[in-house]
Amino acid sequence: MKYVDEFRDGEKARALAEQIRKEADPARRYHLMEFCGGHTHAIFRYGIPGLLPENVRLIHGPGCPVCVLPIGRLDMAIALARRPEVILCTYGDMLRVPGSGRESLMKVRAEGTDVRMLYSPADALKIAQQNPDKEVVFFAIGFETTTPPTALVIDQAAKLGLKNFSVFCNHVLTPAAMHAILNTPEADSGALELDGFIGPAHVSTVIGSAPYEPFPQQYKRPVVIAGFEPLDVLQAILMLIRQLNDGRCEVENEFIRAVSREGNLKAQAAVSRVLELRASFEWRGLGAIPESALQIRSEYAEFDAEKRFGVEQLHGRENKACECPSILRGVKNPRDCVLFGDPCTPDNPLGSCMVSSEGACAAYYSYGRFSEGRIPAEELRA
Amino acid sequence: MKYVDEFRDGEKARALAEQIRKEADPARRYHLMEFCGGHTHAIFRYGIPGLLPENVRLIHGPGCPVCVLPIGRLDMAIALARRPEVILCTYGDMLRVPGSGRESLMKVRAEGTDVRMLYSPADALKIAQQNPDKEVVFFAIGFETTTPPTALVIDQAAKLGLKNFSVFCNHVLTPAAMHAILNTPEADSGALELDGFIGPAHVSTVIGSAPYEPFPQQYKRPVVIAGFEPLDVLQAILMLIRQLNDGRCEVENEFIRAVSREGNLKAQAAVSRVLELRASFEWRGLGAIPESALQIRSEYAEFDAEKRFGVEQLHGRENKACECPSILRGVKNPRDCVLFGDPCTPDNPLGSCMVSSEGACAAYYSYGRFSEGRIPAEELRA
Amino acid sequence: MCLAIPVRIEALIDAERALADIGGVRKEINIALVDDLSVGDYVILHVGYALNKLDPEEAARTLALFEELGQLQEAYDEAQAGEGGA
Amino acid sequence: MCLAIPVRIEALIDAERALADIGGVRKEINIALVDDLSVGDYVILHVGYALNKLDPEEAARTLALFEELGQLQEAYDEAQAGEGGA
Amino acid sequence: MSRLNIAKGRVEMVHGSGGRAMAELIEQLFAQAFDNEWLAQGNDQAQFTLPPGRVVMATDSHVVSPLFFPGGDIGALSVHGTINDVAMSGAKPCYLSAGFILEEGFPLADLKRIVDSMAAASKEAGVPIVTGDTKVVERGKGDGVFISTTGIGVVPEGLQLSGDQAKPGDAILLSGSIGDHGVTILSLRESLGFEADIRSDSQALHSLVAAMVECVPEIRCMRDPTRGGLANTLNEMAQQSGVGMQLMESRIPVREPVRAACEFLGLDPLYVANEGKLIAICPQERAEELLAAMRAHPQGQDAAIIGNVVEDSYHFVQMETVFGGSRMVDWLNGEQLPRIC
Amino acid sequence: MSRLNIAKGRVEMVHGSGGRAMAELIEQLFAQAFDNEWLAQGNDQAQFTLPPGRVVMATDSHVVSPLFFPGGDIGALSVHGTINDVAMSGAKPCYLSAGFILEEGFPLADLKRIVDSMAAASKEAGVPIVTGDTKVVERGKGDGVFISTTGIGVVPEGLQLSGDQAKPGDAILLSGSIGDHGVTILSLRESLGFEADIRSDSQALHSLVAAMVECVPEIRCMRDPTRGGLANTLNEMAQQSGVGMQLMESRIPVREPVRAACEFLGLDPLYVANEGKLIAICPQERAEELLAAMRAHPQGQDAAIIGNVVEDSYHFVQMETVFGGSRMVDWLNGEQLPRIC
Ligand code: SF4
Ligand code: SF4
Ligand SMILES: [Mg+2]
Ligand SMILES: [Mg+2]
Ligand SMILES: [Mg+2]
Ligand SMILES: [Mg+2]
Ligand SMILES: [Mg+2]
Ligand SMILES: [Mg+2]
Ligand SMILES: [Mg+2]
Ligand SMILES: [Mg+2]
Ligand SMILES: [Mg+2]
Ligand SMILES: [Mg+2]
Repeated sequence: MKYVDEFRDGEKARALAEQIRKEADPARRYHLMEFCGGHTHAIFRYGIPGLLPENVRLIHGPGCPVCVLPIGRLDMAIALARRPEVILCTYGDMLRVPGSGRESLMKVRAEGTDVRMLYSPADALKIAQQNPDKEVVFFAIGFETTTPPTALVIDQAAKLGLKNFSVFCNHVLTPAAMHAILNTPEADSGALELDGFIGPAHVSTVIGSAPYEPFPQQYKRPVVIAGFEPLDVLQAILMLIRQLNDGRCEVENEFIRAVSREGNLKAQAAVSRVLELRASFEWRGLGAIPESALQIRSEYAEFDAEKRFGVEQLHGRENKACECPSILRGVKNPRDCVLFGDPCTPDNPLGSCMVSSEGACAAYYSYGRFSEGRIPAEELRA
Repeated sequence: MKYVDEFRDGEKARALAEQIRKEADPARRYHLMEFCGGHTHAIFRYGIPGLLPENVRLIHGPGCPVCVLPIGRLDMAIALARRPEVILCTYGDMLRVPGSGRESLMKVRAEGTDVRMLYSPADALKIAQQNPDKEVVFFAIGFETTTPPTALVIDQAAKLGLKNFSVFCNHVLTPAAMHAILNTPEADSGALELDGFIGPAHVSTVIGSAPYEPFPQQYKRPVVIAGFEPLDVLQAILMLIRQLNDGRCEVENEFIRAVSREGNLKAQAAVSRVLELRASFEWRGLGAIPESALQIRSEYAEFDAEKRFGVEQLHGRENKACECPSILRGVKNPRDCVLFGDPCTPDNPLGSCMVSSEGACAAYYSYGRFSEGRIPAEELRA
Repeated sequence: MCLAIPVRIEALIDAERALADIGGVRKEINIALVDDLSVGDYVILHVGYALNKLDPEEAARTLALFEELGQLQEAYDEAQAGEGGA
Repeated sequence: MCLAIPVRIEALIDAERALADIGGVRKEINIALVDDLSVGDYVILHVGYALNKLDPEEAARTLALFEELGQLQEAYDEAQAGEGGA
Repeated sequence: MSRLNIAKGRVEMVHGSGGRAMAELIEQLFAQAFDNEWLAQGNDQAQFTLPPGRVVMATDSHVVSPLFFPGGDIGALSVHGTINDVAMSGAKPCYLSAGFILEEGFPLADLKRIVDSMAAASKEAGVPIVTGDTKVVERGKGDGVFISTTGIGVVPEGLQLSGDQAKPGDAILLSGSIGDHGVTILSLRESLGFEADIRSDSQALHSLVAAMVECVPEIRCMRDPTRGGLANTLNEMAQQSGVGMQLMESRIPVREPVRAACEFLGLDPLYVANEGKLIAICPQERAEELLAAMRAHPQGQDAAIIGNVVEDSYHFVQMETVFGGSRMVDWLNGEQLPRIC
Repeated sequence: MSRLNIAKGRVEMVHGSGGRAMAELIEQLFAQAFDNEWLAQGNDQAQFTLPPGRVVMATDSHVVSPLFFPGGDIGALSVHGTINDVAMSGAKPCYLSAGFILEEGFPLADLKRIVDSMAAASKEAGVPIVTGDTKVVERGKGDGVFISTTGIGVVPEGLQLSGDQAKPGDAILLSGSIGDHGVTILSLRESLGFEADIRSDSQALHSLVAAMVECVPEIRCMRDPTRGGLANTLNEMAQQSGVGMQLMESRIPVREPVRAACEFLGLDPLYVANEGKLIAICPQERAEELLAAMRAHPQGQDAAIIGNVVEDSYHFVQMETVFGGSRMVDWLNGEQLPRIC
């Protein structure tokens, strides 16, 4: 697989890891946050923490759209699914997320509501066409990567004159969340140990690198945009260490093969034609953040499920012991949660970070559980 | 079971059979037609032919509504069932009747159309109420026994204001068919050997005995109305033999426990409120008979499936070798048909008489196949 | 198609419905087609509807007829047996 | 959620659709968000939509960077080995 | 492992995934109920030794609707049905396997009720369920629960029962009243809306069989008249053995409410399914002895000799009616009752 | 008997009635295809003798969707899947039973294709289908065809394989590439709309097993990594044996299109189902010999030693990634692919 396999080369990884070990100053610690769940997943799947020196610590950011969606929004989706006329379509990641009272879309599906998994939002249009006597609602979530396809689909529904299709829009914005992380009480008090960001890969192909430029300026945190392949991540770590060692504070781009400064203008235009900023949106762990999400423009109001069904705003009950909020703010680690592993597991998730394989808790559980007890990789060789 | 078991007493049956043997004049033959399929079924199920002397022959009449329905009407029902909006409901007897090209409602159901079996026409109303987005069509067939419930159901649908219910009406009239049998070319030519009728049981509870009075007068054929229990049948045979021996020719009533001269006036009124005579109706084997069937009155036109769906009149293709027409006219016996038993069987019926267990062919096949080779009952005792 | 059986009225529910029994099998039936029903009456039940009342006296008459024949038969059998035994 | 992979454009179907391939897996994709595509181009595919073109030259530059590190490493290893062996 | 919420939970697709959720379902529901050393091994197969003798294998898939009925449920039925098929060869049933096909959304509480009932039936019969499998299908692609069971048994020395062994002159015995199971199922069909004091006769017959073969090892063949009822099963045996049969209607026990329900539905009890009755054919001279052995067993108290095997090149089953007439008793034509076992 | 119209006919409720139509279906479709002396007896059970030794019994219900796929169909799969479960004990599979649950309306032509494929698979494997059962459920209460198969086999003298026998130090072997079956099924899901030159690996593995146990009778355990894939199956075995496992990702063969499809769907090939592969655990000192024996067999050409059993009180499966890092390989969480076997 071109552009994949080259970026997973074990030899080069060892060279990069060695270089990191060489360049990392043993006298200091490097706290680097990978914002994206995609990075979190790659880091664990390829065993990157084991390749890093003790003083280079990765912090898992809020860049998993499943993890940051507040329970109330999921409860609203469940309420939509329960309407007898509604077929609710969404990405597979959402199906097992626990809402209030440990309900999930998968569970209400088992009760008999019509909930369908999508691989592409275009399929929701097909389902709407095939079920003219049903209301097809696309439960849309995601960062800027996933937003342009949603916008196209709404636009196409308008062109097709579909009368039974709408979107429950939960698209959120990466830079707004990064700002919020740097404005929490913990950040202000200095409890947030965060020296730099590994910036989003696919989000950045759409929005470009420019939107990250305020972070070095405003918060003195360097950003290195990185691809999702493991060599990309290692390279970005090295680049961040170098900036920190050099006292530089810039936006750098490791993912130059796909990210430009301005991003994909055509995709941005498609989004702004259909969607507009929401005044404020609630994030799990980060609270309400102004202008951090998108809503459907009034020109497309008939495709807005919230308006179409007069969906009541819900504010779900979070599990009080769940540390997702602190984990998403970067101030706690999954193992700090008393529920981690027992009873909270991927098959019985009590918080959203345990659901998506991009969630920090799920990644810790599935790929690195009890890492202190883990047998070192060296012993593997027979 | 009161009023059932007493009329199946083996001892009394043997006494009656003996009496018949005593009274039947060995010098003559008695050709007695049981008009009703219900009688045909009882005769075979209880082994009555084996109890009768050689010269008392039973002829199986056209009194099975399944058997006399022309293929075209079944094809129309199949066409209705195939409409995607239609749920077609009917009595179980109709499901396996072969239409043109050996299709049946059971087969089109296997293809995915919604065909349901009813035990009571009232259930069709329930189905209509439970499926407001579907058109529920009740495929109604039957003689005067079955007609009053249909009439009540249409009336109730009107009272409930049901907008998705209609009836495909195929109700036919017994006396008209009896007239027709006595007016066939075979009857005129004398090829029809028929000395008297065992008259309908349950039909007569509704219409009474008066409608049979023309038969003795017009055609010189006695009629004895009989219940469907085996002792009723034997008793009626004895009563017919006595009339014939005495040279009498009357309507007699063996089923006095349920049949009066005028019948059930309330049921008759219910029927005439909703239904009216059809100018003409096609019967299998008997051809078109004027005023031999009922249709829905124009006041209830919205419940008439033929009008509601503009059903095209179909005239199905009969299997040319099938002798059902002649059997239904009483001039042939199932064993005269070259298809009987191979390939025509109840599981693979080629004609309607092989479908209903009240059909002459099915009764011969299932209860008395190859009766000449049958081992006499006497040998049964070990 | 004309399958119908005699059932006993166990209870009247309303003008249109009654509870009926045959041999220990109970079922709600429609009685709209038959007037003046009382508990204990027998009706002929067809596709869920009572078609007509059964007249117990006429039933008894019919059965008596069979009985008579049975007695005739017995007498005849005895006569035959007597002859044979002679 | 941001799962996306580089795929090669095998054929352009119309202004909105193309046939793409990755490692022998072929799929029709939506290309409405990306201008000026040609057969042989690589795009990043996400939920059925091409998000952006991959720049082969920039990719080569990135890989060269790794290569360099690799060579550095080799030299380092050799040096270490030389030292150790001494 | 997390605890299944059996009281309120439902079967989800994940329970058939092969992963942890499936392991939990198997451990907390199936293994706990069936509880035996073979299942405890946790392998994909069970291993055991069998006593010497011919081995017998039988299988049935159970799709009854409704799943629960007076006298039983699909769980007990799936144990009885397959034990009986094994036992009809004269074998002692030894082990069972069970495959479950669950529909997404099926309440775990109902599943537990079914599994517990299977476990009880298996324990009562002394035939453990030693291996199994669980699949989950999407809602609308199944019907609650289907259970396929397979049984293994061993035929004691000297027995050679088979449906092709009936000989003219043999006696035909029936272990009790017919039609109870089928009519019970029908009585629950909402569309029929009738009520009756009827229970399914579902039961495992191997101890009756053991008593019978011990008394009369010359029994030619046995079969349980399930789908298609007494009539169809006798036709099968007549066909297999190339013989005819003659029955006496008056000797065939039918309970009053079964007879009434059949009247009322236009059914012939001869064709209605049973789940705890057997037909045995044996040499005429041993018939009374066999009858006595059957009557001495609680499951054969109402046993009767219902007819004889006769020579008949047509392989017809015939019957002298209670009425004194004679009729054929044909194969079941069309369907009598759907989904009864 | 009338002829079934196989070309144009469909399954009707009557085919499950127990009556003549069912007998016709069984005779003209099943008995004809499976054609063996046991089925020909026409009894509700099969009788046979088994060679001496421990008896093994395994069962699987098959609910794959779609029913036909490159490299196989539900019929062949149902034979292979159960033969493999029997064979994983080291046993020689001897006999199979099959229970069919058919949905009303299913085309008889498709049913015949499936049954013929089962018959071919059974003949090729030399394991006859000796008894069976057929049920029909109403349209919308099933999904075309479900097939439950049960297999019986006998373990040769001296073998004692079980999932609880793995010991620290043992080697873990895999018979070939992983993920082919699961990805093939996925490639047919209309909603995914991808195409790839992939075939299911569905095959019966008993001859490979025979070669393996002959060469290394000390094999501790074997298992076929079906639902849940390699990862889940290894976790099961680790749990059963109370050990840990360490794998080398680079040694695990995954074909290119399988890897690509997994990338593309966000799946991990370690969790994708296989239907013709096996995992074997054997003492380290016999591992190379066993590997050679596997590679000498056509079904084991790509066999590899993929890791070792280690002591680990957590019973974790871990892996050195191709990348040189280390990760856990957990039980399958949630569902990977529904309805694959
Ligand atoms: S382990 Fe579970 S409960 Fe704890 S923080 Fe993570 S998701 Fe929340
Ligand atoms: S046997 Fe069949 S084809 Fe012949 S008359 Fe009867 S129904 Fe018609
Ligand atoms: Mg809904
Ligand atoms: Mg229709
Ligand atoms: Mg069986
Ligand atoms: Mg059985
Ligand atoms: Mg049986
Ligand atoms: Mg299994
Ligand atoms: Mg198995
Ligand atoms: Mg298997
Ligand atoms: Mg297995
Ligand atoms: Mg069976």
